[in-house]
Amino acid sequence: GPAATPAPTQAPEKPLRVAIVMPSSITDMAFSQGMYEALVKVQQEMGGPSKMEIAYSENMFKVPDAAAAIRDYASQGYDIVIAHGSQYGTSLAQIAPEFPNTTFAWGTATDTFADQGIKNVFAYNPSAEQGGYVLGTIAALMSKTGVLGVCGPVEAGDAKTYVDGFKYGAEQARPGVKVQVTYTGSFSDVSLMAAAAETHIAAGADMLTGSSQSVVGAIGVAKEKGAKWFGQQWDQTSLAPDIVVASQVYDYTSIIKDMIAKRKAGTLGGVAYTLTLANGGLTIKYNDRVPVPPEIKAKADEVIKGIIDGKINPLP
Amino acid sequence: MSTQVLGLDGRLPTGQMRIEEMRMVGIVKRFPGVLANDHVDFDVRAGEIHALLGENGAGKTTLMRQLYGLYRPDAGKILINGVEQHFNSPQDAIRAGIGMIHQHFMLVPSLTVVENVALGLKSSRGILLDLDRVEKRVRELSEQYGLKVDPKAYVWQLAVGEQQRVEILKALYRGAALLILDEPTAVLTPQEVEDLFRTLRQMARDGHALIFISHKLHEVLAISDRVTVLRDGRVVGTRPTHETNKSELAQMMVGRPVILQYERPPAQLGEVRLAIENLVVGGDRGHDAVRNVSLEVHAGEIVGLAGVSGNGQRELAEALAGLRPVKSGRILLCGKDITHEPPGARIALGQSYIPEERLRDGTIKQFSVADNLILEDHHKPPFSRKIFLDFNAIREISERLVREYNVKTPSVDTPVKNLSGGNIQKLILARELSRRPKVLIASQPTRGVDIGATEYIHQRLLEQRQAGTAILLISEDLDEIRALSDRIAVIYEGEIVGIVDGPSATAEQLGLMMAGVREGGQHHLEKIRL
Amino acid sequence: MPQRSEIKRMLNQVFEAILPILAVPVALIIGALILLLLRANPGVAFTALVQGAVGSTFSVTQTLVKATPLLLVGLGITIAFRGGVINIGGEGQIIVGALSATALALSFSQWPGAILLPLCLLVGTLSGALWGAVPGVLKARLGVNEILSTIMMNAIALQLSNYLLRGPMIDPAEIEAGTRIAQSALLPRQAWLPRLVPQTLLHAGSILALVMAVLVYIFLWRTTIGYRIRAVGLNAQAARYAGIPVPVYQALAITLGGAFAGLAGAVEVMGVQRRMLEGLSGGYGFSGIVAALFGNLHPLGTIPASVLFGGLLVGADKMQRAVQVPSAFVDTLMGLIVLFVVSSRIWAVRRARRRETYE
Amino acid sequence: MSNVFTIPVVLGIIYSGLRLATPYLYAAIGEAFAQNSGVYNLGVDGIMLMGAFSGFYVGMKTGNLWWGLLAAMGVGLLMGLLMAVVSVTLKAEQGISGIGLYMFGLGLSSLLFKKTMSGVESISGFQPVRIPLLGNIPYLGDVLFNHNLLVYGAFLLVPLASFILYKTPFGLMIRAVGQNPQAADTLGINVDRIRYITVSLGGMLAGIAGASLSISLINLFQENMTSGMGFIAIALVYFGSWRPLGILGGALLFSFVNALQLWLQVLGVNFPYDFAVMLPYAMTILALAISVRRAAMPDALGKPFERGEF
Ligand SMILES: Nc1ncnc2c1ncn2[C@@H]1O[C@H](COP(=O)(O)OP(=O)(O)OP(=O)(O)O)[C@@H](O)[C@H]1O
Ligand SMILES: Nc1ncnc2c1ncn2[C@@H]1O[C@H](COP(=O)(O)OP(=O)(O)OP(=O)(O)O)[C@@H](O)[C@H]1O
Ligand SMILES: [Mg+2]
Ligand SMILES: [Mg+2]
Repeated sequence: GPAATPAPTQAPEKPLRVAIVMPSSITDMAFSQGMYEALVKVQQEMGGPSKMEIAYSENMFKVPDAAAAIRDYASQGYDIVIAHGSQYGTSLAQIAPEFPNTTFAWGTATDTFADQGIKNVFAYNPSAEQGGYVLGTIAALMSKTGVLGVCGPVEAGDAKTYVDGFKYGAEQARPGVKVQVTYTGSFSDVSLMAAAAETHIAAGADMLTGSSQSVVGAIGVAKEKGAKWFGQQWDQTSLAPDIVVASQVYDYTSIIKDMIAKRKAGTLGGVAYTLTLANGGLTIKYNDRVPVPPEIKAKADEVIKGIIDGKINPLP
Repeated sequence: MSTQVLGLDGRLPTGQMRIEEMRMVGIVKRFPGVLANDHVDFDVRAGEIHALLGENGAGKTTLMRQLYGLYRPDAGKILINGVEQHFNSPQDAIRAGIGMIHQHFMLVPSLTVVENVALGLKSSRGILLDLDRVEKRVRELSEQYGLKVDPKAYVWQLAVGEQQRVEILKALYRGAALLILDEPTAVLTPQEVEDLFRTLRQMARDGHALIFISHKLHEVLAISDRVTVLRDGRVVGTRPTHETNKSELAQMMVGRPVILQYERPPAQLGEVRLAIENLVVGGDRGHDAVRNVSLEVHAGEIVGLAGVSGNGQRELAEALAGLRPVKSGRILLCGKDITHEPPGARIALGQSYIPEERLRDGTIKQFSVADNLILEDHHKPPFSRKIFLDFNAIREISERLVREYNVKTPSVDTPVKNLSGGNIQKLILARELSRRPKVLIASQPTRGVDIGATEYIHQRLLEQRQAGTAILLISEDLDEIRALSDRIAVIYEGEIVGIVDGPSATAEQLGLMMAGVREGGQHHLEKIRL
Repeated sequence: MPQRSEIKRMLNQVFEAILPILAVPVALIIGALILLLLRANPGVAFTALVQGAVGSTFSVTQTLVKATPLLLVGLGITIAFRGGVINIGGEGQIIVGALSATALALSFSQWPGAILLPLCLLVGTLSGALWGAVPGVLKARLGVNEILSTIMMNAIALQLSNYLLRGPMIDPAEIEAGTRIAQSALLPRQAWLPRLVPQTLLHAGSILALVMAVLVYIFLWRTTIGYRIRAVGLNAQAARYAGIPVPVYQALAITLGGAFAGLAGAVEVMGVQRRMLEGLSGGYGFSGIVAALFGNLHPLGTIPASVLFGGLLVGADKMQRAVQVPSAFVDTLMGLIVLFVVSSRIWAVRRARRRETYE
Repeated sequence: MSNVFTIPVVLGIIYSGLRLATPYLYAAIGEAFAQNSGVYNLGVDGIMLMGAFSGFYVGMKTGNLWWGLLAAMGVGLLMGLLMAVVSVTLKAEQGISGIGLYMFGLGLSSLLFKKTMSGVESISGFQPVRIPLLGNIPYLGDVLFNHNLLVYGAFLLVPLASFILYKTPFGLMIRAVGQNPQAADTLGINVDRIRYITVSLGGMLAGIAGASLSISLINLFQENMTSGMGFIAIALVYFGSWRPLGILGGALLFSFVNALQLWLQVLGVNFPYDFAVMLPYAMTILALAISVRRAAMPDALGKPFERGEF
């Protein structure tokens, strides 16, 4: 949807107030940073802090703390309160009815609690497997060794769907390709993640990917050893410009803008967004410094198109 | 201050300058609730052994800790060779030529003898340890002063007597011209005491100044040149040793005449309560510390176990208490085989135990007097009903026991750590005896306890005997053993070398047995006895 | 006269007890300096802190919600420390307590609440106890240091939880929706601990925790078992001589410690989250240690300590929102407070000693 | 899965294991110094984080990794000093002050990171240095003798620490102070000063441990990037019975098993990875449980020293 065009003639409008509660930090190069930066981007588009005010609470990995924060923002009159963590759902379902004039957004999730009669909650969920499939395709075709390494944190959430898509995409693009998957059991253990990347490389992998904030460790190793990297959740090129081939980037700007628009139009919730390649919620970002051979790029575009058209199912 | 220069150039054989005279003047030291030293004057000269006597808590250790720089006096001054000293730490005192052998040894058990000696000293090799060099010097010193010890042994492997020699070596190595010995004989055997005295006399002859603290009057009379008696932190008086005697000193210490001889009615022997059969117990160093020991103790008798320390007494006592596994043989308590039972089972059967290390093993020092009195029987009536403690009963009984056993404490709620050693021992005695034990094992019950309390404890043990308890008295104090025992077993290198009738046993006879019938044993003992 | 000195003594004791709390402002001053460096207004920040902790009914309940697991874990820590064992395994014990309560509630979701609810609490407690018993028995039988084993058990519990929550115990709805969040299904309603104040998270678990604090006090100071645990903790050697089987009581102490952490986990699941999810232990295993030590390792002292600490945590979150400083500031401030409070103990001790000397 | 232990796998395990062990070695040996003198510092993880941040930040700003390392050492030293003031001079309960220090370090490192940097950035860390001759040994040369300086440093620290503890007068004092501070005191050793030195030294080494992550192994800083490594390091001190060699054994066991479990996953050995991840923790407990050893814990560990408390 288009961004709300401000009425130029009216008296100074009160800024839109948006608050977000996140389980990790706004600089995690992954889940939370994705949402936070999207908000900042929308803010800039709208004309800065005078038009849109952003408040955030980061590292709210304890659900009661997050619940308190959500409630606090709502009672302070924030227009939109984003509960950016699937674990916040139960609390949100209790808080949302108390503040019927507030818009809540919850992700990653697919439930807007409409069945509970709640009307002011949006939900959003990335179809991480889609980009996973695309990146898997590119990695498989670019690999010289035919071995790909995946550095997973915990086999759950979008980490799992991404990995499943990546693996499936790779196998479809190049039968016989070997996709090695490891999990460290932690979202934050950078050092073990680095060791996982080392292990993949030692076992022949020349294309690596992974998910969660701890992959920065793996990227460091890939850089040192000259393996290529595929990013997930956030464009990780800046960390290692010479080896990041492409990243699947979660782009929340469109859904944020859409929620704002819907709110202006009087709809406070009830929509479950899915971030997909089709709606631009997911994008594949290439890094110019690591060129992808044209034929592979073409293949990737084809795959993207297939997914958008629904001809390709990114999960087995 | 006149300092008379004796000897050649005022130096000791160790090369250290002599301390001709050390004077403490008007020393005052306060602790929470206690005036530990109240204007104490005290002095010692080169070549002299000056004994310091006093009951538990009289303030002896406190006075000496000030001389050694561990505490700072609240008032008063310390002069060495007429020059006033300001010790802020032991380092200062050590530099001034003072050494101290502490009541509780100050050794690091996990280090070797040489390492303990070298501790804190500058190494001749800079950042590298020069243990070889230290070892050489240790050997020289131990030669010179007759202090036999293996420099390479770990301290935990050493018997107490040896540990004490390490302490003396430490002080000598640091060039002590004045040596303080705080109750150095409390843990020593007659043989070891005699060796120590020989060393001390030689040191005095060489020009060292020595301060000697002991509760044992005969030792003080045997070794010292002068005696100073402290009571409640004040000096009662100073006497040249040859002008005083046991009963005068005892009276000065306690403030009343002390009985040194006990009435002992003949034993009324009952059934065998404790039977030890062919017992073998392992020691800490992998050897058999107790070898094939058999012994019976009847109701109504005191069996004394005499022996030089380190001959298996401790291991035997621990095996009897259930604290150390038995390799073979049996222990029967009131006819029941308890060889492999835990301590609790033995206590339940009516065994009481007075451990050697009373502060460490006998009490929980942060607990109150009352809580310590119920340590063994807290789970039984009258102290508890079901799983709940009965505070009224506990208080009532504790207060009665404190009164009955003459434990000096502000209240039964006072933490035991604030009690003096003698009072702690009385408290343990109160706990163990009030249980009306069938069998009592008493390990060194009066070690380090002043004569007033010793007398008291002895009386209580005899009463208990009259009441029909079977008592095994383990002690290295021959006076004690002879005064109390109906029969005396002597242990040597883990074996019982003989059992003799108590009242008729002579010191000579026991001495020979304790020495494993070694040449000269009789001679040694006579010298100490005086 | 005795009356007056009695009162004076009590006043002194009270003063010594609150002296450490006076250290909090000192830490806050340093916190204020950091805030200034972060270009935030300390006045606004600290007002928000207080408001966040006690400013409204909701914030008070929030403080209590937070204090509840702190208190329960703190009680367990108290028992363990009193028994002379250092239990750093709170995190793991919370997790297994929560996991097992969840598993039970979900497996027997048709059972009536009168049976299911207490049973879930019990099972949570027992599994926490089991998680504590492992290091306990390892220490008792094999002499394995409990600091080592409890740290390791935390990691193991975490992985166990990861495994169960992404596999066997995952909410079927998560698989259906394809979101695959590692969390269990919602517990059946009858296994929810009732809310005490509507529209808040305050739940009956808080009352349970208070009752437990009193029970632990009675247990430690009025029962023979508690007496033994304290004896073992203060002087294991003397306890052994007195016939108390030391290893048994050490193992018992750490097992009980685990039991309380397990209960905290169950309570957190049944009272707050109502489903098992990642990060549920939320560091309470560590902050519970701090609460217990603030409370002088006394069950009753742990009550105000956990409320204080809970309030600080809740208030600090509010402060973060009010002046928009990174959440890391909260950790920094908490660390400072802990350091200052623990350091200030010495003045209380010195004061007590001086008083004894001159009284 | 008969082909698990092929030569490349074993070499891979050794290579990764050595790298994984590096931060643990620094932190645990530092902690061993403190503990041998009677102070346990639970704040290691917080110090590591501060070390990691300052090492990274200074290294990045100056463009000189050595300055970064120096900064990490300095910051670690200061944090150790803080711990010493609190636990030695102010005689605070060591467990709680350590946890306070941990929270402080965790918070402050993130705070500084947030305030000074816009996000995670990476730098080029210490480069591998192939040791002449040894580095050319077939197979082993690559995995053993082609690491960066901080990795070598960690392993050289083991004999160095052993040497200090067991061969120098200073080490003798450390051990004496930890075993029997009263005895040391009566010999004129300044117990508090020794503890200040060891706790600060421990802090400095924890700082290096953190820097080893941020400027030598992973080459970036991220909030809470140690994710509890400091606590494992403390556990390793207990595992190693307070001896550097024992700690080396523990750190290698832990790291090799960790490397092994990653290999098991890579090779597709078919069991839930959660259990693979548990392996190093379980193995560490197990190794301690089956090896019967004399308790070597310093007697005075955790007890503040006060003269006269006999
Ligand atoms: N560190 C201390 N703190 C408090 N009070 C102390 C301290 N040291 C000694 N006291 C008290 O000072 C008094 C004198 O004690 P001191 O140790 O000097 O006695 P002592 O003569 O050596 O006794 P003993 O014969 O038992 O060794 C005692 O009442 C004791 O309780
Ligand atoms: N911190 C303290 N507070 C109060 N009193 C103390 C303290 N430390 C020691 N004391 C007291 O100091 C005195 C001397 O202590 P010490 O350890 O020398 O015991 P003791 O009475 O000499 O017994 P023993 O010689 O059998 O060991 C004792 O009375 C003891 O209670
Ligand atoms: Mg004394
Ligand atoms: Mg004494």
